[in-house]
Amino acid sequence: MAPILIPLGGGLLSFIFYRKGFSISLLASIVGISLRTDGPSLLMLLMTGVTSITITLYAAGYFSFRIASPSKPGRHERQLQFFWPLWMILLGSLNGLFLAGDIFNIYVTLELIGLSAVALSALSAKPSSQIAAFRYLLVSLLGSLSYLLGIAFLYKTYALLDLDMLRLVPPMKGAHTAFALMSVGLMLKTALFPMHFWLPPAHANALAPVSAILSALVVKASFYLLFRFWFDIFNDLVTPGALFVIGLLGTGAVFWGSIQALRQHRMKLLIAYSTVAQLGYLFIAFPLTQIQEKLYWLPVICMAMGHGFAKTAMFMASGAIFLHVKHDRINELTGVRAYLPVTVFAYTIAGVNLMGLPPSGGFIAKWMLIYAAFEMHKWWWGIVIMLGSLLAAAYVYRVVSKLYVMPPDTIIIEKKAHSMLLEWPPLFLAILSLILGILAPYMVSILLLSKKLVSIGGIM
Amino acid sequence: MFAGGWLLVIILLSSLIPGLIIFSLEEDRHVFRSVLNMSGALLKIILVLIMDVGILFGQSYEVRLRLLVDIELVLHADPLSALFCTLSSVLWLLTTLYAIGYLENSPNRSHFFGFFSLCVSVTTGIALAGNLITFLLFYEMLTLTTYPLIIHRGTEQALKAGSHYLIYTFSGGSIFLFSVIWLQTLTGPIDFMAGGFSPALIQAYPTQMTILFLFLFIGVGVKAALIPLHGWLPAAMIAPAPVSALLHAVAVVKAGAFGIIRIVLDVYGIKNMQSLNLLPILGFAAAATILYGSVKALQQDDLKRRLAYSTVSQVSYIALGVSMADQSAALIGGLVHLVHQGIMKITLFFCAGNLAETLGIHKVSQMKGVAKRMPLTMLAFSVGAFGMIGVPPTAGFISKWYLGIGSLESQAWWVLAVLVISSFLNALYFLPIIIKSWFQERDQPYPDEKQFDTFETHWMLLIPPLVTACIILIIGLVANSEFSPLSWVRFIVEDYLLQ
Amino acid sequence: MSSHNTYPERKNSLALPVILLTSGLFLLLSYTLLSIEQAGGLAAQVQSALPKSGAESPVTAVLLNFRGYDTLLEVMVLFLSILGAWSIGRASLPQALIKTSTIQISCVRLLIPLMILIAFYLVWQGTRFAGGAFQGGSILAAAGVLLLVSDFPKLIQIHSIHLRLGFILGPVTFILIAFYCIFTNKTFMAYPAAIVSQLLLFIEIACAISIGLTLAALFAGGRPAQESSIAQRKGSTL
Amino acid sequence: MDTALNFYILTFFDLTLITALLWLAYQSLSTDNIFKAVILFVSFGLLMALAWVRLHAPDVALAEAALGAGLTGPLFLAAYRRMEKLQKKERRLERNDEQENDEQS
Amino acid sequence: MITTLIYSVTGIALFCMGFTALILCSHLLRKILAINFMASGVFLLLITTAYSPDPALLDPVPQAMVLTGIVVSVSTTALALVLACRVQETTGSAVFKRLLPFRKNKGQKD
Repeated sequence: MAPILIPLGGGLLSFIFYRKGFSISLLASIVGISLRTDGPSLLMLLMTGVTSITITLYAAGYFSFRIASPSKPGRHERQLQFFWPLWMILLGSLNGLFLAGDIFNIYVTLELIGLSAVALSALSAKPSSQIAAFRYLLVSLLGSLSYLLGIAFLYKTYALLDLDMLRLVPPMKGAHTAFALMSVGLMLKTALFPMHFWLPPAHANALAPVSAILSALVVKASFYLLFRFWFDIFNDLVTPGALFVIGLLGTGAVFWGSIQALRQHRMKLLIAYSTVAQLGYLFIAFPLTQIQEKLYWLPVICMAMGHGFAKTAMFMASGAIFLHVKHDRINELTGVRAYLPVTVFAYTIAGVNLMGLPPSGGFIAKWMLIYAAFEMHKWWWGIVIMLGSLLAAAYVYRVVSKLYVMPPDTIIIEKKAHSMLLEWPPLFLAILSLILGILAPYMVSILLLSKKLVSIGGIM
Repeated sequence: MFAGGWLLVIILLSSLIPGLIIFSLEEDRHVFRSVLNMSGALLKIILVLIMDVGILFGQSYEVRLRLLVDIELVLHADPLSALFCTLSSVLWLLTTLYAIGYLENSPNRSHFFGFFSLCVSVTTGIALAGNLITFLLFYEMLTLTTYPLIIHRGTEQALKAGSHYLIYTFSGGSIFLFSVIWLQTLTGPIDFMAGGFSPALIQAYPTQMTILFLFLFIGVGVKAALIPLHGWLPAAMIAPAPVSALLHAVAVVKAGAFGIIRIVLDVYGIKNMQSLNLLPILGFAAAATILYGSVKALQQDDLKRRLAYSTVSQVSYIALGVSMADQSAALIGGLVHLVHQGIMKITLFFCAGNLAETLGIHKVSQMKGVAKRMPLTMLAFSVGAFGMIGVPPTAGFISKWYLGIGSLESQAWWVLAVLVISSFLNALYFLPIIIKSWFQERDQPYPDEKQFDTFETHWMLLIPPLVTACIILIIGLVANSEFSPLSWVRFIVEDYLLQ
Repeated sequence: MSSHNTYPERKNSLALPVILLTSGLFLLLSYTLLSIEQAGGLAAQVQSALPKSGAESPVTAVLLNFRGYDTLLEVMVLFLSILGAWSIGRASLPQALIKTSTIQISCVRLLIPLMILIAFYLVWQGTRFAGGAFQGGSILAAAGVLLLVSDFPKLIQIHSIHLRLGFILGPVTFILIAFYCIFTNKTFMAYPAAIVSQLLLFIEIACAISIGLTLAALFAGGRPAQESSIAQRKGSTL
Repeated sequence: MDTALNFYILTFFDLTLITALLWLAYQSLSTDNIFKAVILFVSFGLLMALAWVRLHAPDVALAEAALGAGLTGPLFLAAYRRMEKLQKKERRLERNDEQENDEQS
Repeated sequence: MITTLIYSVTGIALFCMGFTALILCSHLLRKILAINFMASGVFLLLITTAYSPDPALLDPVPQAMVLTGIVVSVSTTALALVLACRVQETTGSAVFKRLLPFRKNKGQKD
């Protein structure tokens, strides 16, 4: 597949070029499509970039490890063969999504992301993963269609597709419907409780690098859009009641996801449910976002980045453990520390980030959210966030406590070659997620930088 | 930022970097690890002493790292932090020496010493924290770094103790975080400063401030093991002896007590505490804990558990002293107990560890006649125990004396009664041990005896308790000299009472 | 045999609430629709920019020029579907959909060139009137499907590398030309005015070929048999 | 007069067309027979192309006829055939071997 | 105007019909069909925004969007069909009990 990979990967990675603001359209008119970049999208690109490099390294290690110890000859070669192009397209379309400045363009990019994510999650040959992938595909299509219907209504109302133009239009009849349809579509793709049902099986049954990609990047992409629509583009349409409902759903996600995570017997399912819970926080941020504050993006971006890094690290670590132990049943993971110390350490640090302990990105986010909750006299959201952190601590502890036990009869499994690439990328990401709080000033400066760069090309 | 500010960072790094290096060491690099550990500890002591001298001469140390507009990490050295910092660095040196001897030939030493060093860095961080956020940061990190130490043995029981510990401390931590943020929405960013925030705020939000204090108090009270939040401490006794020594004497418990001091003196300020009428609440909680801990200690047969309950009781003397913060004598007594209790308790734990390691003795009832086998260890133990009871001329006497004077000055007769009763209880649970070991004949073989050539036990296990025992006597005897903890505490208290 | 055709849906307890829900949705959406005052649309803008676009049909102009980036991504979606299909499973042609006979084969032999001709005509005249890469491509695909179901013996022996090159032909041409524009016009996908119509035609032809191949391959439903045998050989040597 | 008549004829045509469309969609989705459903879908696609022509969208009409009906239909049929074949194999296996059931769960 | 209206209402009706079927039907192929009908509905709605009795005022942008949409929907359908076959192949069944897998597929398989 290399002949396809090289031009395609090259072509798609070239999306990164757009950062310099090449205009896509020939004519500087509103018919054209424009790519835009600003602080939040730059940060999301940054996160995608860092995560993707690490995932790529890890995937290289992962597949060579699997191929070196074949259980079914040919299977892993096939997976490897298709993993790279799919992953490259996914990466390219993610970057494309963060740069998109046109709602229909976003639809096509969403489809690209959805299809490549589905194909990736179907790579694992397990029957359960096929079912999960099919369900994922249906949900993804349903979400896109709902979004497209929203576009139809929006176009009927305004005859505009450009995001920056849409930001300026006054609210009109029909816009609310369009906005609701688009939001529901995106929420479905972001797996907001109770529309999360497809996520845990799809994420838990995929190959380890794929789970990392899905959890860290794919759901974040649609969340990013959702947040942008709600607070950046269509802020006039947002009502306090809607925000409250979103917050409630987020609360539901936090509790339901955490409790389900506590009930799982498999490590990967636990991590997948914790994604549901962590996404809940992102939605609790909705009623706590004060648009008049300049930095309203900061808590969600911090949370998304921190969670992205940490979750990637966790899935990678669980993958490494799975490759060595051949299962991921939590109760039988004792003694792993003896031969995978770095992995276990990475998992622990990533867990610390999920709990939101300082100085992780999650801490900064939770701090800002609770602070906002008090300032807006909605302190109950603060309590929800704190309880959620405690639950997170509980499910992280469930795994970590097993990993740190060293029964006297631990059999030391010999480390195999390629382990470097399996062990160090997760540690890198875990540490990054831990010190994200310290990097917050830089994130702030990037966010502020945005205001100077808004919208390149398109409208003149 | 002052040029001296970097000293604080270096102090933190002096144990952090050895810790990180130790993590990556192979298990059998025994010598290198020990050298690294000891040199880190020595370096830290030297740096801390330099800082102390600087503070004495009025030098100010501060580093700031601004994360966001309202989130700022501040390292700041004032006399109070110097006190805690010096205590932890001196005791770290001794504990490291002890731990090297104690864990000889046991598995996972890299892991252990790595977390051990991190734990000390974090404790120093707590000492040097310049505002509540930084304090919170290190406070939560302390939980994380001590947890692996508690479950170091990896047994079912250790895990259970560990999960107890986490449940308590994380709940406390959450409440703490919650209330810190709440406080900050009311007061804006606040640094630790003698006198606390402006009294105008108290007038503006009296109820919220009272509730907040209770929340904060619960948050730090978990680590300070105030009843009913003390449940984790006796359970955590499952950890290896150096860990218990460190947990009880320096790190966790003291972090909680230190937190109480900071909140009362530097966040709320004595005047605000008085106007909110909160000091008696603190006093009652402390008194109840003192009595409860002593009674429970009396009932324990397991030596380490008895010591643990004794810690529950003794740490609350600090809170008791702080609760009478308007009287300089009481405040002096409370603060100086931070140091005295640390040194005395670590001595006791060292000795208990020696008994367990050398003779296999874990229970009080097995201790008949051990002083003949291990005279030096039991000598140190006796000094520590007398200190706890408050017999002159030990350090413990000094603290209790000042506390007593304070209670007389503030005419809080019930405090005096608590002091007397608890000293009596202390005597009740320590004296039998001393009598048994020195004056009774051995009637059964030792459960698990090991022989050593020159001394009664390994020299590395013997030196630390002897040194600390000497310190107990010295700081008791020369309490009035210029370099004793007592005069340092006076130096601190002057500062606060000037406000 | 016909019994296999039927999959009667079971009675579903959710049926009533779901139908109520969707009816509500229908009423709501229709009501909104009635209340919308429709905006003017972009016809005028497109018309004014049309002369510079290199295409006479406004739809083609929008598709390939003004919103060419969307179309590029759309071609990628198509490529992705074949990539996904190949990654999921091996091809298994539903054989004997039509009984292969000599009459059929000669018919096919006649039809195929005709279809290819029609396809390219559609592509070519797509710049002026209805039609274009997708319509032409699908005619090509229909030809491919016809070949597949007629069981042409040589078809099986097409090496997968040729197929793969065929799939990427469209997107790669598109991307390359878009990049070429960076050198001439300093902007991605801003075609130089002098040769814009030629470039568009070039893109359309390349895309049509890729689309046709891709759709025909999708009909086959998976990667060719030799694809997996290569992998297996690799696996056994490693 | 002429335009009015034209209008009525067109509206009548429109109404017939959408009735047919909706009826086909309903039938396709509610019939028990999958094969029939697919055939109905193809005819739906062809009528849809007619609707596109009616709405002055010849490009879309061509695409719908070629892609929507011309290719999606065969795709469905091919998939349907393959699934049916698998189903038959499955049944044969089921008859021979009960263990096959365990893997499903 | 009336033309636009009846066609767009038809589009919405198709969308809702497909949505109902997507949730209620359990056979995979029918789910894919349902998705296709939904897509047709949306396209119909989009095209009606472009419609004008006067050919000069026809808006080409929605038409281009629908063209893109049709290709996307064919691609997704093709992938979905392949995946459906694969599901049948590996699990032996092409029928989901329902779209929402409450208490299903959470087994502790490796």
